[in-house]
Amino acid sequence: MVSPIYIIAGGLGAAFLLGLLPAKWRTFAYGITLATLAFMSWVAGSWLYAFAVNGALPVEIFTAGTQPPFAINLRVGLAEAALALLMTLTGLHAALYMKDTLFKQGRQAMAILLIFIMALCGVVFTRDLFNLFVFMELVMISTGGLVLLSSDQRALGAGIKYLIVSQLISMLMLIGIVFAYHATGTLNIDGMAAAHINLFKGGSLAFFLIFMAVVAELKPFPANGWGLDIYESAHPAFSALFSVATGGATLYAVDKLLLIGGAQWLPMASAIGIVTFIAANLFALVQTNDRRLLGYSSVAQIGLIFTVMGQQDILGERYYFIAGGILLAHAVAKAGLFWLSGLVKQRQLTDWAALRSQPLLVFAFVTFIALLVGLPPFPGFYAKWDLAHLLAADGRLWLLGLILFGALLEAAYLFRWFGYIIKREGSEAGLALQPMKVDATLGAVVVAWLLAYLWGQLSGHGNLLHAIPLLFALLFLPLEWLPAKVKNIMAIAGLVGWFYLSYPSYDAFQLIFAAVMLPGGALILLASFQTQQRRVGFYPAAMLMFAGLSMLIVAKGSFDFFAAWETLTVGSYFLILRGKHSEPHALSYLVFSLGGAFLILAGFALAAQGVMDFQIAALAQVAKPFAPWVFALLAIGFMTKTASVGVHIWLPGAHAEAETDVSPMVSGILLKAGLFGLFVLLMTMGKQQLYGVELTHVMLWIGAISALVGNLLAIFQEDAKRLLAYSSVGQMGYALFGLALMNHLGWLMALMFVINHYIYKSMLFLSVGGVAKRTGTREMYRMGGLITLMPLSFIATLIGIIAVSGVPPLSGFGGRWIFYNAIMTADYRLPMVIIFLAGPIAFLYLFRLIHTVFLGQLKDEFRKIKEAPFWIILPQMIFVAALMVFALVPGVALRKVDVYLSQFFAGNGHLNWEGLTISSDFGYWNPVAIMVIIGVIFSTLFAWLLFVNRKAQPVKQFNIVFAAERPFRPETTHYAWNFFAPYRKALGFLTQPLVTRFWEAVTELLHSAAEVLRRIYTGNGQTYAIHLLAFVVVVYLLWMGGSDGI
Amino acid sequence: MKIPWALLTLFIVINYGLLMTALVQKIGARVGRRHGIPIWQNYIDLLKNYGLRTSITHGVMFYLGPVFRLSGGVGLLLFVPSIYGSEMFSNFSFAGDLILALYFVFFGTLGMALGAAESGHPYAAIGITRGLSQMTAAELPFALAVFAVALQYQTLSVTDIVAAQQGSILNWTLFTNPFAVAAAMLSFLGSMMRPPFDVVLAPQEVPIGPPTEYHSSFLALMQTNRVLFPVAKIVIYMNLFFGGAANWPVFFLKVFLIYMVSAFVGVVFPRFRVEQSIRWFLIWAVPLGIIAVVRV
Amino acid sequence: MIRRFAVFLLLLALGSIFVNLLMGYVPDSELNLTARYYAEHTAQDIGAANIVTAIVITYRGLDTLGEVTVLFLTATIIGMVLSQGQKHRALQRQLPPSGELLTTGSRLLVPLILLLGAYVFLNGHLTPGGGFQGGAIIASAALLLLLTDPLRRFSHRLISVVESVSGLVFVASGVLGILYAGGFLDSRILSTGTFGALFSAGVIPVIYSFVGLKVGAEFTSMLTNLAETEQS
Amino acid sequence: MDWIAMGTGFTLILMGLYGALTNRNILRIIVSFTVADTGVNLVLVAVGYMHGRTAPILDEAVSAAQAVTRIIDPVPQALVLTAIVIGLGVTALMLTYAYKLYEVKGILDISKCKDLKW
Amino acid sequence: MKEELLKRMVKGPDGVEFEVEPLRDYYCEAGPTVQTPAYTAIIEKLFNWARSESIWILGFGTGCGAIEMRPLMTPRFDAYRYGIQWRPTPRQANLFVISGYLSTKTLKRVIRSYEQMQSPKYVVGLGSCTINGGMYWDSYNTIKRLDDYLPVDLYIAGCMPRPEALLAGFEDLKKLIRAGKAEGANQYAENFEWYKANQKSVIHDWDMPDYNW
Repeated sequence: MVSPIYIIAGGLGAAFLLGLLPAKWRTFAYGITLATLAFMSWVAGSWLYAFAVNGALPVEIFTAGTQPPFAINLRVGLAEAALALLMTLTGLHAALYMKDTLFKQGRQAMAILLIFIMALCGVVFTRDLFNLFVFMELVMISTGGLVLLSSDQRALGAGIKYLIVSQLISMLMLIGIVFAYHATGTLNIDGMAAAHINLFKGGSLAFFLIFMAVVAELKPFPANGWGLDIYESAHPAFSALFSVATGGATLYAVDKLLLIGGAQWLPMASAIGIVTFIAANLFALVQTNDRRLLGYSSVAQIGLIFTVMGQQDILGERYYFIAGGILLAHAVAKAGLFWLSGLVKQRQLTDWAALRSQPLLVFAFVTFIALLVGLPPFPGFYAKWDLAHLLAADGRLWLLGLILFGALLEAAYLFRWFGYIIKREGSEAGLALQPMKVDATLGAVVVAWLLAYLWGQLSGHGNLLHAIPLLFALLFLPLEWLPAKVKNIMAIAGLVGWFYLSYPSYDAFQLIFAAVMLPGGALILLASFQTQQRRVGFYPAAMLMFAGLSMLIVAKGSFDFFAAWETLTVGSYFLILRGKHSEPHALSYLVFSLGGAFLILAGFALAAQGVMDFQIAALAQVAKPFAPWVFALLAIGFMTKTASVGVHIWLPGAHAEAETDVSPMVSGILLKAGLFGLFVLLMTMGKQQLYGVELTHVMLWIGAISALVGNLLAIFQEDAKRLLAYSSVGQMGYALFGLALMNHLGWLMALMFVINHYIYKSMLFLSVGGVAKRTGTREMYRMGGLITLMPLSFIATLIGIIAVSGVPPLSGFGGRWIFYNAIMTADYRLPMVIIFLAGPIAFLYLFRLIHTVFLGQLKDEFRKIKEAPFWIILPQMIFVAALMVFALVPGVALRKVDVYLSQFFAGNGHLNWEGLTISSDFGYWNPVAIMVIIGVIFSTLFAWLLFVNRKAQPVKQFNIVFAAERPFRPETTHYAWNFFAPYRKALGFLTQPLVTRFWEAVTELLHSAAEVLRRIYTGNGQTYAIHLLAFVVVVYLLWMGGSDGI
Repeated sequence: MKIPWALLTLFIVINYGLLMTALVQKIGARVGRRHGIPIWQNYIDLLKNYGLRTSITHGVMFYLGPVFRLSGGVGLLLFVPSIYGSEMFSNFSFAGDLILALYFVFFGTLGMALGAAESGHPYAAIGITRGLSQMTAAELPFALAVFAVALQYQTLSVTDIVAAQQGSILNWTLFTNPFAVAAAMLSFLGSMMRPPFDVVLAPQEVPIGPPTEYHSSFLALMQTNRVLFPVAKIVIYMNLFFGGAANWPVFFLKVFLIYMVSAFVGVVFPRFRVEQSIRWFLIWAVPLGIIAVVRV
Repeated sequence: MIRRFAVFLLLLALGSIFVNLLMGYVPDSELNLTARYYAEHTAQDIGAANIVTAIVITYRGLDTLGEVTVLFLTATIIGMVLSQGQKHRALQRQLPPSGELLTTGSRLLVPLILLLGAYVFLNGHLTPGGGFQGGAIIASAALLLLLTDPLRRFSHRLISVVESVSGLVFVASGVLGILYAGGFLDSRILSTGTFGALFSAGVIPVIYSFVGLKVGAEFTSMLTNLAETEQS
Repeated sequence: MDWIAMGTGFTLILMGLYGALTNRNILRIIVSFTVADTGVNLVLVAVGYMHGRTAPILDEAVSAAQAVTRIIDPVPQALVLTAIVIGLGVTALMLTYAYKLYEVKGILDISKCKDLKW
Repeated sequence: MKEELLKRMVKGPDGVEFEVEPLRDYYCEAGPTVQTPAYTAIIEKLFNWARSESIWILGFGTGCGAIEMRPLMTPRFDAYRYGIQWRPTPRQANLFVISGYLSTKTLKRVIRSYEQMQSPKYVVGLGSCTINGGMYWDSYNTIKRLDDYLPVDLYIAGCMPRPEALLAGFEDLKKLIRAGKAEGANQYAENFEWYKANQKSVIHDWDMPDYNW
């Protein structure tokens, strides 16, 4: 082992050595630089290995052969070694990345870079306050030099702003240090910590100044304009260093300072951190320049870590796990993103669409934003989980809420950016690819996944990367080169196989969901056979969603549940984003879903009260003051997925714009995840009261109103898929209503809806999707009369709408029958009014769907249209068969689960399944008999009519009586546009887009606030200095009340 | 063994429907001081329509429309017991469940809508939009009333509900739950396609709406349903609200009287536009239904 | 105006922080722990008469190394920045001749200044002064020369070699400290010698000499670089 | 007596800062910062000062044995040396920047250097 | 020929162009066929009786005589008691009353409506104008002899004939029907060419298929 001091000595020595070299020996100088950085990395790495794996004790380095506090000492432990490795590695990559620039600028630039990295390591290692100052000054000055490596002329301005501010910072720090020294008689950090600086007269104030000075380096809001300018104008590789290495080192310096200050400074750290986190994320919302956005994001992330630091009093042993997780995630991601930005020629976010031509780079981008947002399986996810739990356990709910809010903002702009990449115009010409730069970026991706694995191992919750479904989904990434058909076979085999393997372990309730999600998903995937070529991106996304779903069903602990939840959310987001015009809708889906997920996280955290391996089943034991809140949080979280009214606005666009075979997946299957969550919630927590209000009653209302609003909106849609999407809102409203009834049959009905809705909505989406594929439009009024051309699609739609409408004898009626039996025992009746109103409205949109698409007048351009492709028709026909079977013998699916549900409602109201008859306390129902009777009547009459009209003359579309005239053209004869005009006159006021307007107002408010507030960054360096000064003064006044702190 | 009896019920009801409809039409004519159609006119019309020599077809769904329609009527009749306490005329009420009947009402509506739409005629589509729109509002008070009654008797079996109303006339739901009955009867007006709720069939504006292309035996089938369906529907009302019928004479009387309610209203009121009728139901009938549901 | 007022208010608030510091300041009557240790142990441990020098070079040697690096860094940056852009452009205007007095005076003074500088850094461990002061003095000679003849050129190569070698020596002596003494930057790799003698206090005089050279070279480099901007 | 030096130092800092924050010319800002730096250094030195003692140099006047009672605190003196050098480095760097800025953009007015904002 | 009936090239959603010929693609091209009585005599008699007792008139007033039809619905005349009703759509009507003069412009609509009625179907010419043009015998704009264009089963002469005359005429029509003599639809089918030629000779802008189903 080489002493860590050689990291510093080596760096410094090499820097001096570079000065000796003749200016021409650039390659040699570059070689030395790389070698030195590599050496530094190796030393740091070897120590990290020693600490982490061999459990070595932290090393103390005494300089001058004298014990501290009389001489400067350095300490290297696990955290220091990790940070040093991070910084040196980033430095090494930066050197590789900046090869061109370094060659151009010569050995001097290389020396500066070396000193920069060395100084950062010094900041991390040193245990002496003044020495810290020296190293920080070195960092500042070398930053001033490295900024100039940029080819952007504006960097000069940024640099001088930075220098002005750093002058102020160093003054504050010097004054603070000398007074702190005076107070404690030492400059050693540990010594000061032992001396309890706050007890000395003036000590607090001195510490305050030091603290403020170092915190200012963290770029707290609003004293951070200079930092943003640097991010925007500096060389991307340096921006990466500035964000990752400087940020990390300064954070560590703050951490050391907090050791001196003690616990009383922690709240301030949190306060500054969270304000910065939220403000920076808010401002990032309105950024269009990529690097500035990354700058804001960096500021935000550092703010978040600072917040976490402020919470170290309650984080205990998880502190380093959490803070480290976020820091490393931030570091790798930000470095990667900055490096990526160097590959993109133009600076607008939309210009990143050029990246699309390189799937590997897109994957890199996804990895990085997933890292930043903290999605599974990356470290931020584990950190977020632990943090939330510990905060909630201590009652710091406001902070938790703010953190989650900020994270949501961050997710919003990052994924919006991703949307630009995938959806906007862009060509390969927008890229400036260089092997070295690409390699550096991909290196970051590798590190990201390694970190994900590492954090999974450390988490104590089980490593997500050990989950077979997830691995299976990830397996598709390296297999992207295969043709889609092969991958499709694999995917189907995977789904069915996993179901087969897991089948014995499911209970009756899980089995229903599993059957819908796994074999059900495989069935829909049959439709994917019709796609050609490789279909890059589809299978990883789809399988990620299915992986999430399959993990969700069997999750026992809240962590597994939540991880599965986020996995499926992300997977489905990627799926939805694939649609042609789905960019805004996918984004709103993601934002709502993540918002919901965060509520779920908060709910679990609140419920767990610090217990990390919280079992879902234990929700039942949550104590009184928390229980209703937990219930509310979880319920709202799940309801965002079922698209209940209020949070439904993402659904129509997301489902409608998705690809033909994706719509049924996200509608037929994905929505059930929300229902599953609600089921689990109600099974464990049951009824809860908040301020005397029965929460299940609130859910009843929400369910009923969702049903009404969904159905009402559906009838006014012109877009067939949007119509179906709104219909899903309504149907999920029914299911929610059934659940909230809190009785046996209500739940059974909800389960029946799970199956029914899956079958008929998948079928309808496929059918409509097939039609849309053939006609090239989704506007129903442009179709019409397709029945003869697409008979099979028509049959699927016909059966589908009969089933949806709940008319006997198809399976929809079973749902209605159970529903009526269920409401008989409900103790709260008013919402039924709305549900009853919603019911018949379904007829309106269903009729509209089949009429305007398949019946009515055929248009000229569709005269030669062919039936939908075989692979789209096949699953539809299977669904038709399944629907018939389920209509005839619902017991096959429901019988067992009916018994299963009895355990929740003792002896109350389960069904009797005798032979083919199903009876409840109130009535009975024999699907087979009904089917037979209706079938006999129907076929008799049909045969009779056919016989009577055996000689009927078939006529064509214009052979209609038209008030003694003839129709003009099919377009004018097809009654389809604004189909339910009278209805709009009567009840149209109910369809006012209040919810949409509300969310738009929220978005608008956030954006305008950001737009206005960010104007504080005037670009004037002096103003920035004033900001800093004002920041110090305001914090002083707020925190210390103007006193000297004694 | 039920099948012949069921067919008998069907036969009785169709004949009764043909005659009663004609009678009601005659009564309506008398209100207008006309003599009115002969009482057998419905039979003759039916016969004539079957006897037409030509017919045209717009496609498969064109056939299915009337078939759905009449199946709906026949099925509805057969799923509800006609005569209380009679083994023979209880039809297929082993499935005589209230919910089944409620939803089966829509079977014909939906099928008819499909058939009419297949004709490709815009007027048919316009008529259907009106009909369906109006139906959504008109069915609501009825659904509420049914829910109230089911709650009141704690059963969803029509037979049980009738049984509970036996004994005295005061046991009828009409007296035990007047709000529900009031709501249901208002809804009844809306579902009978008589004024003021008959804009669906506006005879000249959209030449009689949905069936504008129907003729010959197609029309005959629909005519059959037109006499059968109201009776079937009234049977439900009778069973739920007016004590059911223990024998055929009572059956005939009660059905006639209930039918007359809509006839009475129909001859004195002008026509509502669709949105007007929707509002009317929501403002006048639904509150009654809500009161009924809440009071039980 | 508003800006001025805002700045004034802010400084008032900052001033109040300072006033608080000032009010809370009580001068020590005794040396504190650290200072006492230095007072008591420097002489025998390090052998330097000038305690400040002992602290600067040995006890807080890492600071000083950093400090030297700061200078090196600044000089490097200046060199890098100013070397880019227009090089060796012909002088565009005629400079007025520097006076006779200045020319002659500097001829006399420059050797003396250099000598003084060397003295100051060589005796840094004994008397007030040291490498930085000495280096600054040496650089002032360069400044004088530049004033005399603004077009005078110093060898960049020489300067950078001096800089680098000095830096390397500093680092190397630090590393030697690990190998042969108590730790990094321990000055006792040479014997501490006789207290008060020129060659005492271990490697301090050597380091300080190199620091002096380095500082002198760096200052000169900065001056030269800045002076060269006059060309344009 | 002690606080006069310290007070002067603080006053210098405030004066320097006022100059730095109100002058637009970068060169003036740099000069102002130099003033403020001097103030900081003065404060630093003042903190170590102890009334009636002498410089921490051992010679005939102050023997090693008496040092504890005779010398002032040497640490701030060491610190101030570093601080001065660093201040000088930063000043030089700023000057370079100012020069470069003038060369590239032809301005020395900080308020005109606003091409990066928001 | 109207523009919307002309052949045109249309581009499908898959980009392939093809031809659309409205008259061929939108309309059934089959001609009318003679419908012989399909059943045994007695049943045919029964049907004829039913047809005669259930006469549904197409509610299409083609000329000024239409005003004489309205009173038939009133309490004073009350045609309903004779099994006579009005239907708004030709599909359901059996009887077409050509009420008075028939302008050539209306003739086109009349032909279309007549052809859309289901057989057996009857035509009654109301008033002198349908017989010989009446007072408009020399008009440039009316047809003179209805019989040249449609197979008329019965004329009710007069200008205008009173509602009573109409009732009497309907009774006569009933007799014709019962006697099996009201086979205008078959007559039309048999002499289709002749009728068409006559029709086309007066309707110059013939823009519909030859037979309107």
